[in-house]
Amino acid sequence: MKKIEAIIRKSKFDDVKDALQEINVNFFSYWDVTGVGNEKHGHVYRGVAYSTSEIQRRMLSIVVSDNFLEKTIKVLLETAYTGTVGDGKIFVSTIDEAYRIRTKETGTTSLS
Amino acid sequence: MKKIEAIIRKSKFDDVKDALQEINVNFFSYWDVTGVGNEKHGHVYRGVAYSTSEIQRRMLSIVVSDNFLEKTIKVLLETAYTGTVGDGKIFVSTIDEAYRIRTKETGTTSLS
Amino acid sequence: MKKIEAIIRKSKFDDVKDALQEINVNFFSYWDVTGVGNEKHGHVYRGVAYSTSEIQRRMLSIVVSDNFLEKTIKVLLETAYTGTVGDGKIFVSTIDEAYRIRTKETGTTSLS
Amino acid sequence: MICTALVFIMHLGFSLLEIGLTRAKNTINILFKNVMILIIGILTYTFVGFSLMYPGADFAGGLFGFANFGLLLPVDGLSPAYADGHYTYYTDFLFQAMFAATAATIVSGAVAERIKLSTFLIFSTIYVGIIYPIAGMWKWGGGFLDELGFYDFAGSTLVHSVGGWAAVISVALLGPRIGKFKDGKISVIQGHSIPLSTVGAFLLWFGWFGFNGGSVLSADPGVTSLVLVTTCISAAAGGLGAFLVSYLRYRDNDLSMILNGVLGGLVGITAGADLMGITDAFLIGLIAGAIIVFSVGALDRMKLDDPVGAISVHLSCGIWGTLAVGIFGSMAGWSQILNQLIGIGAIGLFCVTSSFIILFTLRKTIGLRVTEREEIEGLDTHEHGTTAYTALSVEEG
Amino acid sequence: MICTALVFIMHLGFSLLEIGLTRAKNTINILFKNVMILIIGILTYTFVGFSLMYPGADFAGGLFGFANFGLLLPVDGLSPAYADGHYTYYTDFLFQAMFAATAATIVSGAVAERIKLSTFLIFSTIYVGIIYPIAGMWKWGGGFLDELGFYDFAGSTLVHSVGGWAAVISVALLGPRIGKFKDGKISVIQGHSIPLSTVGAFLLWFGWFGFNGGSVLSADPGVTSLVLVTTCISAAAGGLGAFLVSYLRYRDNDLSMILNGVLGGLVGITAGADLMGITDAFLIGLIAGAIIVFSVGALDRMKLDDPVGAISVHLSCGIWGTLAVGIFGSMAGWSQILNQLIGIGAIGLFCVTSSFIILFTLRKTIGLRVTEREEIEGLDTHEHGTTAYTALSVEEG
Amino acid sequence: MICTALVFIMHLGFSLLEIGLTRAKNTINILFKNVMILIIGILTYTFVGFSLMYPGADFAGGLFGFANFGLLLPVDGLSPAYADGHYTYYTDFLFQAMFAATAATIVSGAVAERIKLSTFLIFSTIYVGIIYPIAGMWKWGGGFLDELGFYDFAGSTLVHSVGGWAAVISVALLGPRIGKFKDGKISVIQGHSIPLSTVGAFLLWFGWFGFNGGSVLSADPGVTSLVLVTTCISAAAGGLGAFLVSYLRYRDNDLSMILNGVLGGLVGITAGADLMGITDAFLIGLIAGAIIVFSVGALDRMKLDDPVGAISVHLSCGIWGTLAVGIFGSMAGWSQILNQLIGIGAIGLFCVTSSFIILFTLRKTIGLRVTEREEIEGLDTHEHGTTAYTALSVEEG
Ligand SMILES: Nc1ncnc2c1ncn2[C@@H]1O[C@H](COP(=O)(O)OP(=O)(O)O)[C@@H](O)[C@H]1O
Ligand SMILES: Nc1ncnc2c1ncn2[C@@H]1O[C@H](COP(=O)(O)OP(=O)(O)O)[C@@H](O)[C@H]1O
Ligand SMILES: Nc1ncnc2c1ncn2[C@@H]1O[C@H](COP(=O)(O)OP(=O)(O)O)[C@@H](O)[C@H]1O
Repeated sequence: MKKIEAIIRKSKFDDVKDALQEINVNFFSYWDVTGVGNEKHGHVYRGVAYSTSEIQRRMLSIVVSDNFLEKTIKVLLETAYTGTVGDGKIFVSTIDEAYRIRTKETGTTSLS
Repeated sequence: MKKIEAIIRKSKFDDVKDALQEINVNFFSYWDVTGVGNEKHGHVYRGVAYSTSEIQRRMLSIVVSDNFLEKTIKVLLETAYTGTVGDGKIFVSTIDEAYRIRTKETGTTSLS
Repeated sequence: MKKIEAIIRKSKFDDVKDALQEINVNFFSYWDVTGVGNEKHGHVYRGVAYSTSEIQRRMLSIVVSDNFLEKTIKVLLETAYTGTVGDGKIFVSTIDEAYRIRTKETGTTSLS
Repeated sequence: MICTALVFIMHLGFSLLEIGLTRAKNTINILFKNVMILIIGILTYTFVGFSLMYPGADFAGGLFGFANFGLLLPVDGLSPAYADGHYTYYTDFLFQAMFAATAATIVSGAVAERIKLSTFLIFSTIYVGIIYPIAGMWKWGGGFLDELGFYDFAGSTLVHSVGGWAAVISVALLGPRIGKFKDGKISVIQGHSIPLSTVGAFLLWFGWFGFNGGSVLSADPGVTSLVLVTTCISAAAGGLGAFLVSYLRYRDNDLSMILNGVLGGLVGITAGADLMGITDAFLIGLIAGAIIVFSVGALDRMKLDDPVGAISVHLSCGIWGTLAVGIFGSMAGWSQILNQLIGIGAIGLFCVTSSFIILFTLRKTIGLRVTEREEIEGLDTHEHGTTAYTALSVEEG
Repeated sequence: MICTALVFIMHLGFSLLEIGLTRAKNTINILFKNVMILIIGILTYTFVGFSLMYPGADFAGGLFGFANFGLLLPVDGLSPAYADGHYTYYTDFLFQAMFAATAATIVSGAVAERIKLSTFLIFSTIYVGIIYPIAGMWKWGGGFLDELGFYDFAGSTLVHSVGGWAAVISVALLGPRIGKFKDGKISVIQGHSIPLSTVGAFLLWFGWFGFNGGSVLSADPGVTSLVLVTTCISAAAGGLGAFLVSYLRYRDNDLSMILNGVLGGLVGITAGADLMGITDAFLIGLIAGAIIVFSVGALDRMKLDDPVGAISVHLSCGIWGTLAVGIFGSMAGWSQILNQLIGIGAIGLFCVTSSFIILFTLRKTIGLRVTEREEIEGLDTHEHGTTAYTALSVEEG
Repeated sequence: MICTALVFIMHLGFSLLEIGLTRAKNTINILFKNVMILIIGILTYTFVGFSLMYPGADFAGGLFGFANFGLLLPVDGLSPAYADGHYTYYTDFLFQAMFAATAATIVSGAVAERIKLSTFLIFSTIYVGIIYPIAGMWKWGGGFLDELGFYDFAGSTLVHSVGGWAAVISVALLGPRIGKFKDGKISVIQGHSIPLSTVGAFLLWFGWFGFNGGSVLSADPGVTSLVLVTTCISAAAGGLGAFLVSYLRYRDNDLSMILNGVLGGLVGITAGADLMGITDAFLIGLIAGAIIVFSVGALDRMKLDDPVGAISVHLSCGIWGTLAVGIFGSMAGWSQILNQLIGIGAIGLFCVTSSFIILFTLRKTIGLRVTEREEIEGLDTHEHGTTAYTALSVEEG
């Protein structure tokens, strides 16, 4: 099993969610993070112009079985894309074991 | 060392926390996430009935030494349980190294 | 590639960020978590004195290439340090793959 | 004079109600709009509107009249002799100026979260500066509706419907917010803070004491106290009506609906607050509350996206309240109903036409709507370069 | 009439104070309760309460009287001649109606976060519609306490204690919130927004200008101004008292305590606001502030869980204020103290008994408390199907 | 009397404006300060200030006079005969007491997020109890400035500049917040809630109806209505001015600047609200709005860190407003400008000197600033042991 952590634009979230739904990845958790990266935003506050690289992003954590990995990544890369700096990152890591609390199942069957 | 990520019902958090305390796992970090999964909630808002699968959950991140792993999982499976859809998941992954900033200790002694 | 998860004092965040910038680690994501650990805070609320170990922390998630790992850890250990209980933890784990959504690059070049 | 202050605070009420029922990413934009409306409203009314609305005997026709630019203090304007000992020229003006901005604020709620700031400000300026005073003059300025016998005590039609009609037209021309009607289904876009909305509704109710109470204009304690009682009972009944209907229909204790119901009751009683008895007021409010619930549902089905329920509250209940003058209370009767209908129709036609023309022109020129990207990412970031809330989480340790 | 509006806004003050001191998950529920109380309060008072409270000479006994259902405009009700040139029948009614709902709002605070919505609404209806007017009639309606010489200017006992007693009984019958007293230890359940509470307290203070100022009823400038000064000084002294005591006792600058102290000072002065001098008012407030701190602590130790301090503010300080009429100011004296004690006792007995009977009946029938699951997960999700705040974080990028 | 209540609510306005423009971690601290200032202000003014400010003919010199401790009811104080039939002694006192605390509240905004609570409270007590009344006495108490012909209707100088000068001095002595001027660059420290600030500004505007309206003191409807109109127009023009200038200069629709502009317009008109015509008021406001934008920029460049813009609003616009009395309206003329300048200078000198002495002494003794750690971690945790918002996220599932 793999954990996919995707850091995407908040404005792309709805599209990503719908696309994941279509490939039956309708189980994940998300929360909002602040991202530091290449993208910069210029602002003016009370007459002081400033630019910040701290931008609100949404972090999605999706644990999938190995054979779902590829297509999930593909969907993410496609739907979170705008082409401008700041589209975000996807990180993949390994999960040793998974449990569904309700049924005490383990392994890939516990994921969905 | 293992990292346990548990996604549980917020209403079960107090019970889980007390139970972890009893087995001396009184060090972890948590934050609130939105979960997408099997559970659905029906709502009415200004006359429009709708159902959403986005439900508030609490994410617990607990790094434990290998010999604590089993009993921590056991406690989590027991105390976060209600038996209805949406009880949540537990994911286990491997941690390569851990540091306590205050003492610069590494390894399992740095965990508690 | 390695993922560094650092749980630090919020009041140290600005220092840490500046120090990371100096070693060119200017890409990471962070969010606020509640930490349970050794540190306790005493409070009085409406005449009831109580002490809690639930303290606001900031979680930094930084994915770096293997040869950046050591110096990033070093900077974190130094700048997040105050010497009093509750300075926080650093956890390192392995990332299997990384993607930059904008360019579809993978591997270490996608990190910065 | 106190009433002026109370009507003033209604603008805060509107603003809070509106931001509470919309999303956090557009909060500053909405506040900005409302603050600017108030500023523009007061200033245009000073320089143009008041003279258009109350041209005085010398300049008025039945349909249109204009006294002069700016304010011109009449001979005895500074002493209460101006109005038979009741109030002064300036008191009169300021009270009216506070009313004026209301019409635009109503529109603001309906078009929230997608209209271009500049477009909206231009529209408001024209509407508050010219359209509203002309419509108002037809009745309050002694125009043809007044002669006809049309009755509108404090503006169910002259203020609320005037705003409401413009709201309908702009919502229709603008289209719904992205995501509101997905694949033909009605989605829910929740407001971000019910407490703020509740505060807003309370302040509106509070301000309405001034709105209706002050409209007695004479400060005659008898009539004023009656007006306040009918106002209050109708508001309460409106809340009750909305509660009952929405509970029976949806099995849901929906606070935002009750708040809309209270406002509906307030709008409903406004046309005849000085004519009604206790039971009349109760019934008017109760029905207004029910109308709200049905109207909100109907607008959704018509794919008119009104985030805060402004059309239901101000237009539907405004019409109902105006009609109610012919149904309940001391003026009831078929001929009055007819008069009321003529008034509603005339004002409606005028407002619909004029706001259509203005908005259509604006659409062809500078455009009505923000870009899709701006809408999705939030107007605050794009038009104001900042966000309403930063770092709500509190630092510790 | 203005005072009516000010008293009205106190309801907003109560609501905000209450949601600020409770948890976010129950916010809508609390707002819903408070809005409904206001609506129900106004309506029942219209149809039943006012006649019960002011039966007038023809219908009254010393203990109980009833004029008629609904409002019946007396012959000269619309002119100020109704009350010797001071105010009209309707002004009088509306002002009283705003008071009535207060009694239930006080209870609302104490039972927050665990009472069943329907139960609470039924209880409020009965309490506001019947119990409160009967108690009020004993004094203000010319009943036996009035004949006795009991003095309560604006309701330390008649409004605040009436609410406070019901609060004690309901808290006792309901039991504490889950988690408040764990393993015999007192836990802390923090409110979710101190700023909202502060706004609430300010609005209450603001409204109190109307509450006490309006209770002069005659609008005599001399007495009214004195009343406002004593009210204000006592409020400030209440805040100071609470600050000093809580600082000395707990070494803590606790804002919520100071806010309670201010309210305590306000409640304390209410019974004798027109009798006191500057120093009297200062002392009454100071002591009220101190009482608050001790009372909050004592209730906790008695395992009575009152999330917002309603009992301390309204009951403890209500009693203190009523007694203070016999201790300070122009009516001071042993016989007056006795009269005050009789009044406190009579009203207390009546309220305790009646609210016990009502609540006990409700407990046996539909139940008082929500289920454990509902309480833990929050009343908003369960009773209202939504939450107060959504997505506070702001979208960008 | 109503005006007193309106001025009272301004304190809530100040508090909200201030917490909205500062960070969440210091919210309770700021609210605490503001509540305590109000309490202390009312009490010290009762016992010392009023007698210092209005010593009455028997005790006054041109520079300094003192009647007696506490309030001493004059012979006819309870009847309106006290002031030729216009208001009573107590009304007068309470209205003035509400003003007094304002001066300290202004300072509070400027020193927010870094001053020690105890230091600030001591400073406020002295400033409100002694300095403010002495300065006020020079003009309103019949002192030498009054004899000179200096004019200040409702306190552009006597209230706002008095606060503003103290704000400058304390900001200079305190130094900027950590992180405001990093490596010689001006950083941005955003406030945490624009909506709260907007509510604050609205309430201030609302309260200003009472502030200026009440300062007519005679309740003469002619003058009062004029005053309200000029006040309102100047406020709107202030907002417009700030909007135009900040848009042209920074291409930014900055709401917080507009809010400051509105307040600037209000402060600007305060000195001559009863002397100006419509156009005068408009120009005064417009210029005040422009001044705000430049002043905020200038202070930043001078490395004076004023989180809420208090100095720009109250001092810059206070001076402007006082001068404007000599430039616009019925008193305009070179000799009046001179008189105004003398007044501004005299009061400025006095306030600067006295606040420097007090603050310098405090710095040497108990210290002005919290420790660096406290500042970074937030004053709420350290001085109040709690945080303003807990668990804003709402529980479900
Ligand atoms: N190495 C990293 N570790 C963790 N988060 C990262 C890392 N690099 C980028 N991010 C996240 O991805 C977001 C987008 O990255 P950014 O560099 O701005 O754009 P792009 O990916 O288009 O070059 C950042 O705001 C940050 O949240
Ligand atoms: N594969 C997954 N990856 C990440 N989070 C998951 C995953 N599956 C479930 N979750 C989280 O667990 C929560 C509960 O899961 P759900 O499917 O609703 O119930 P159950 O586990 O009882 O079948 C979800 O709301 C989501 O937050
Ligand atoms: N094993 C763990 N897993 C996850 N988070 C941890 C763990 N141990 C500590 N933490 C986090 O680190 C923070 C600081 O730890 P604490 O024990 O209080 O201080 P110290 O590290 O100085 O002993 C905690 O508040 C918690 O958020």
